[in-house]
Amino acid sequence: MKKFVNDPSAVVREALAGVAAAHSDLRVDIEQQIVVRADAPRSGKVGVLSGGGSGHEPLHGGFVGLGMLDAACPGEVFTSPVPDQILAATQAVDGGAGVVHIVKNYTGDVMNFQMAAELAADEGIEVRSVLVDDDVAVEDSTWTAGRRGTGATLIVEKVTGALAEAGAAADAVAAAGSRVNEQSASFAVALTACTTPAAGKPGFDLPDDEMEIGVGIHGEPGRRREKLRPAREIAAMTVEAILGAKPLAAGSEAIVLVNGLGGTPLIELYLLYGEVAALLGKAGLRVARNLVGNYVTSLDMAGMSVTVCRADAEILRLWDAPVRTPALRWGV
Amino acid sequence: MKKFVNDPSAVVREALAGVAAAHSDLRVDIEQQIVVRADAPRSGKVGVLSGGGSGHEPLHGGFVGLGMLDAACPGEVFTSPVPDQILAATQAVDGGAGVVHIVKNYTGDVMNFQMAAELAADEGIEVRSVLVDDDVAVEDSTWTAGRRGTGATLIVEKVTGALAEAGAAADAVAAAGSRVNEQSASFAVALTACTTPAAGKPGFDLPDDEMEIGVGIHGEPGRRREKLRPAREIAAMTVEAILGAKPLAAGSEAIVLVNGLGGTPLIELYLLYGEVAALLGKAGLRVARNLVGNYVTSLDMAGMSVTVCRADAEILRLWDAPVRTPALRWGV
Amino acid sequence: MDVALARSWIAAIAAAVAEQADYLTQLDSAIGDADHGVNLNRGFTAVAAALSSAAEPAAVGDVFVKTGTTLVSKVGGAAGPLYGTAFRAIGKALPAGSSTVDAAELGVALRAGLAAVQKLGAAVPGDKTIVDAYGPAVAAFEKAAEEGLAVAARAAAEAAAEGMRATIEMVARKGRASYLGPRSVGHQDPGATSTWLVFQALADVTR
Amino acid sequence: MDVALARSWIAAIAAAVAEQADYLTQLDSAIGDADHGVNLNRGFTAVAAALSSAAEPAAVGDVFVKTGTTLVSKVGGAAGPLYGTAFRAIGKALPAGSSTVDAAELGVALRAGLAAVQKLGAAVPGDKTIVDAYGPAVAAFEKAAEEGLAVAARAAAEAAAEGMRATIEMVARKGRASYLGPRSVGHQDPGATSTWLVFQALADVTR
Ligand SMILES: Nc1ncnc2c1ncn2[C@@H]1O[C@H](COP(=O)(O)OP(=O)(O)O)[C@@H](O)[C@H]1O
Ligand SMILES: Nc1ncnc2c1ncn2[C@@H]1O[C@H](COP(=O)(O)OP(=O)(O)O)[C@@H](O)[C@H]1O
Ligand SMILES: [Mg+2]
Ligand SMILES: [Mg+2]
Ligand SMILES: [Mg+2]
Ligand SMILES: [Mg+2]
Repeated sequence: MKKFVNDPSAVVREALAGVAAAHSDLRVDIEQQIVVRADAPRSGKVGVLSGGGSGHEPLHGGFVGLGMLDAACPGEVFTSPVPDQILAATQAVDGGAGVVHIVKNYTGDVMNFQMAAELAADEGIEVRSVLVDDDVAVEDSTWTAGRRGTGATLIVEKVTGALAEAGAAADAVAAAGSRVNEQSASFAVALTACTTPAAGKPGFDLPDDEMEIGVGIHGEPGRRREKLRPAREIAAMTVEAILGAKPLAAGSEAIVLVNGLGGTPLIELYLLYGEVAALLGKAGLRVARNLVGNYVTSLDMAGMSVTVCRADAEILRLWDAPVRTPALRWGV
Repeated sequence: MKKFVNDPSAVVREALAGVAAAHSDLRVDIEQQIVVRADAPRSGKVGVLSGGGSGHEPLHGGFVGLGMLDAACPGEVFTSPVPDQILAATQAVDGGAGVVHIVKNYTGDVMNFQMAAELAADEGIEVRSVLVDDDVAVEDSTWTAGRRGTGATLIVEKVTGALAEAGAAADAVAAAGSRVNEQSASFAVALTACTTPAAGKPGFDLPDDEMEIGVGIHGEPGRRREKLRPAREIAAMTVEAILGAKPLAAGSEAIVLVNGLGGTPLIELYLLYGEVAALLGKAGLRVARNLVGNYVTSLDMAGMSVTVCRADAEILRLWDAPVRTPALRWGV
Repeated sequence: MDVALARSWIAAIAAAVAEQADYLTQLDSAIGDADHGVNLNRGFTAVAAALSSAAEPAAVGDVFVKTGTTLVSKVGGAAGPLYGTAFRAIGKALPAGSSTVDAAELGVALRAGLAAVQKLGAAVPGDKTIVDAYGPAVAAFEKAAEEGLAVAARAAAEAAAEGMRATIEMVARKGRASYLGPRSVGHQDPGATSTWLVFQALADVTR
Repeated sequence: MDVALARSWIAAIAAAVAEQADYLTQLDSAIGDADHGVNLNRGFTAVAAALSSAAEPAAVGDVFVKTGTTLVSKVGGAAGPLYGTAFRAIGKALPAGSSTVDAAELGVALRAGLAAVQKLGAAVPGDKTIVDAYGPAVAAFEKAAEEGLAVAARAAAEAAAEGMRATIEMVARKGRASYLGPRSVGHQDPGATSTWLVFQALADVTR
């Protein structure tokens, strides 16, 4: 296995040690595996907390800081955090105004956050949850686990974080997060599988001329496999899937994320962004804001996802609000 | 070949189209292949320009903006830009106070920039050049091409850009850049080779349990090949090579960059940063500032480089100065 | 089953999970995220440590509650809450304070564990989950309970194995494998497989 | 050599470079950055276009100056300035305005091209570069010049081939291959190889 690691089972803790060394404005509890804003808890401010399996960096630890998350609780690689850990993070950011949990829709994440919310309630902390399920590669259904949470998580975290920073109440913060989620759709394509440190080998084999369509961010295979095609056609397929699945009305404004899954170089992501922006323009959407880079990753997977969020004036205002985190920074 | 591209020979231009679509505060000339700050040229301000082969994104185009580069001229993948192109960029940022070229020490880059500087002189534009040659994996010698320019380029660009923004004269800007270069050392290790779109296959084969030590950022093999070792030992070897090659005196402050070569996930880079910071601390250096991420890349190569720059108060002040570019942003 | 036997069961599960960790992870790699074996192994290693460091519990139920609580706080993912809640429910359904329980009582408790899993995860038979091995196992255990613990345990293990194998042909509707839709067919469910290990361990220690 | 022959030579180089582009890139992949064939092919494609679109130049020298100027502005990397400067120097060293040049005059011009390459790149023989094929080629050309262009060109091509093969054993001291130090031994230099193509093309069109 080709990785810069010492002991596969210590990767998350050792990476957190690096985060602690690198970012003096974060408080990192390596044992509990939580990353907290140095000034948390802020009395009267709603705490915004997110978490999930590791391996998606900079999500979530890289988004802790002014104007975004108050804390992140990274689980083991691709494994949701455990209730105790989430509770500890919840307590660390509780300023008396309640805490909002941002939870990606995976069975494990949902159950562990649910248990943590119950434990927090026992401690007198009010928790609101925002469930993110933006990945339209998966069909929505009450009979299944439903859609996965992927790229839109970043937008939900940015918008809720900005609203909480501005002093909004927990209900309003959670409602804004849910609104962003409802108005967002994502779709991903992979060119290679990723390798978890524990497994030590790629999750699946993909011939040199094939791609996986509709993958998630956990190294799982996608919905189907196809022959590799030019970037332009992949972009078209992606945009079509997104616009086909959610009513992102023509004439509206959008925040667009062209996201690398970890192993795809920026030059390809920009090339894709050019294609995606042109296609969305043709469909009548105005791209008001964009982000191109590796933000919601799947370890070393070569691949990309596109997220489109229909954005009204409030969402754009919150998106533009100052943010100072390791991975996202503007206005301060 | 597993890449999101359309036509291998059009990758750079098509990626520039994406850059143009994504960043409204940059002016992109796709035909000439130059990226320029929207407000350039600024009368009386020294223009700071950098360029080199593509494939190292976000270097250099991602560092164009307030407080850093005024323009970048990306060549084809791993191929230095041509004199006409560099001249066009030089003219685009000439505000009458001269232009500083930041040139990484590669035969091709040096010659093409040299020719462009001569053409610029013919047009009455004074050009100063800062040569970056920080890669201590290569031995320094007047009989060879000398050391390569790698990670320190980012620090040179940041510091010169800040100084030019503050209104300094061309000589002072160039001198500061050269000082950063002299006080910087870098060393890189790769776990895989990279694949250029034109070649379509990896530059070299590397068995699953081996690494290349002392690689550059152009997919070339390194100085030697060894069995893969734990991250801790790789970090130690890297820090040793850096401290052994340049007198970065104990007791001084440093800017440290732990940089991914494109295919290495952030979780590994943070893990490495933890190791590197501890080792530098033991050696008596105080890490005053750091950057962890993919900044000076080699397409999809899995690997990392460490750059240490001994930083005095002036360098730190210029490092901290406001910057607003696609890939580096703070203070504004 | 007395306290010692309860502890042996848990120890046997821990040993089986450790031995089969790579296999479980490999199954999870095909239709999930390649961590099921790693997760359970981390959890049961912690359980084994917790049980051996703590004073001998007075009641059989306490062994299982402790097991479940430890799993919840160490495993994460889907398996942590599901197995954790199951063992906590099993422990709590046993007669409070009893230092021995009979097969019928254990059958009731196992049924309570299944109910807890289904309440938490909302999976029904045929969804290609833990439930597809756990459900048949409990039914077989209950049916054979009057023939004694050893017989009931062996029947449960066999039924779990059969349920596990039946997941191969199922289209997943819960858990990560559900994202694959029809592509999940042809792969054995990792969670159903670890459930079989749990019941096989019971058969082994009661033999 | 008249203007038409000069153009044929450049056309033959362009054809050879196009045909051998993958091979050149492959050589550059072993000890460089895998772009030499791509770079030269882009350059000579542009040269061919420039020469065919422009009006027939009046002088032989103009063909080479145009070739060099186009290479400088299209190739980039090390090869662009080096080959570009070489052809510009060759063109400028030929008698101004002459529509035909003899072998001796061409020999002088080729020597001027070599000098320009060495002035720009500072490589000396043995550094594992273009110079190691170009140097022997010019020397052989000069020596055979009085026997006429065809003979001189053939001698130059043979010497270039020998010089090219000799680079295999050299440790690179210039260009990217120098970063590999001793690991550059055992690989033929891409630039020396393309230089051989240049002289072989001359031999082919003058045969
Ligand atoms: N809703 C559910 N009910 C019952 N079992 C489930 C459910 N969702 C998932 N599982 C089981 O969990 C197993 C995966 O566990 P694990 O890999 O540890 O967690 P994760 O899916 O979070 O990575 C699946 O094989 C499946 O048997
Ligand atoms: N200083 C030099 N003098 C002469 N030839 C050189 C010099 N440096 C490099 N070369 C030649 O250039 C070739 C590489 O050209 P190319 O791959 O196009 O450029 P780059 O090295 O910039 O990628 C080498 O094989 C070598 O023959
Ligand atoms: Mg998991
Ligand atoms: Mg090159
Ligand atoms: Mg799993
Ligand atoms: Mg090259």
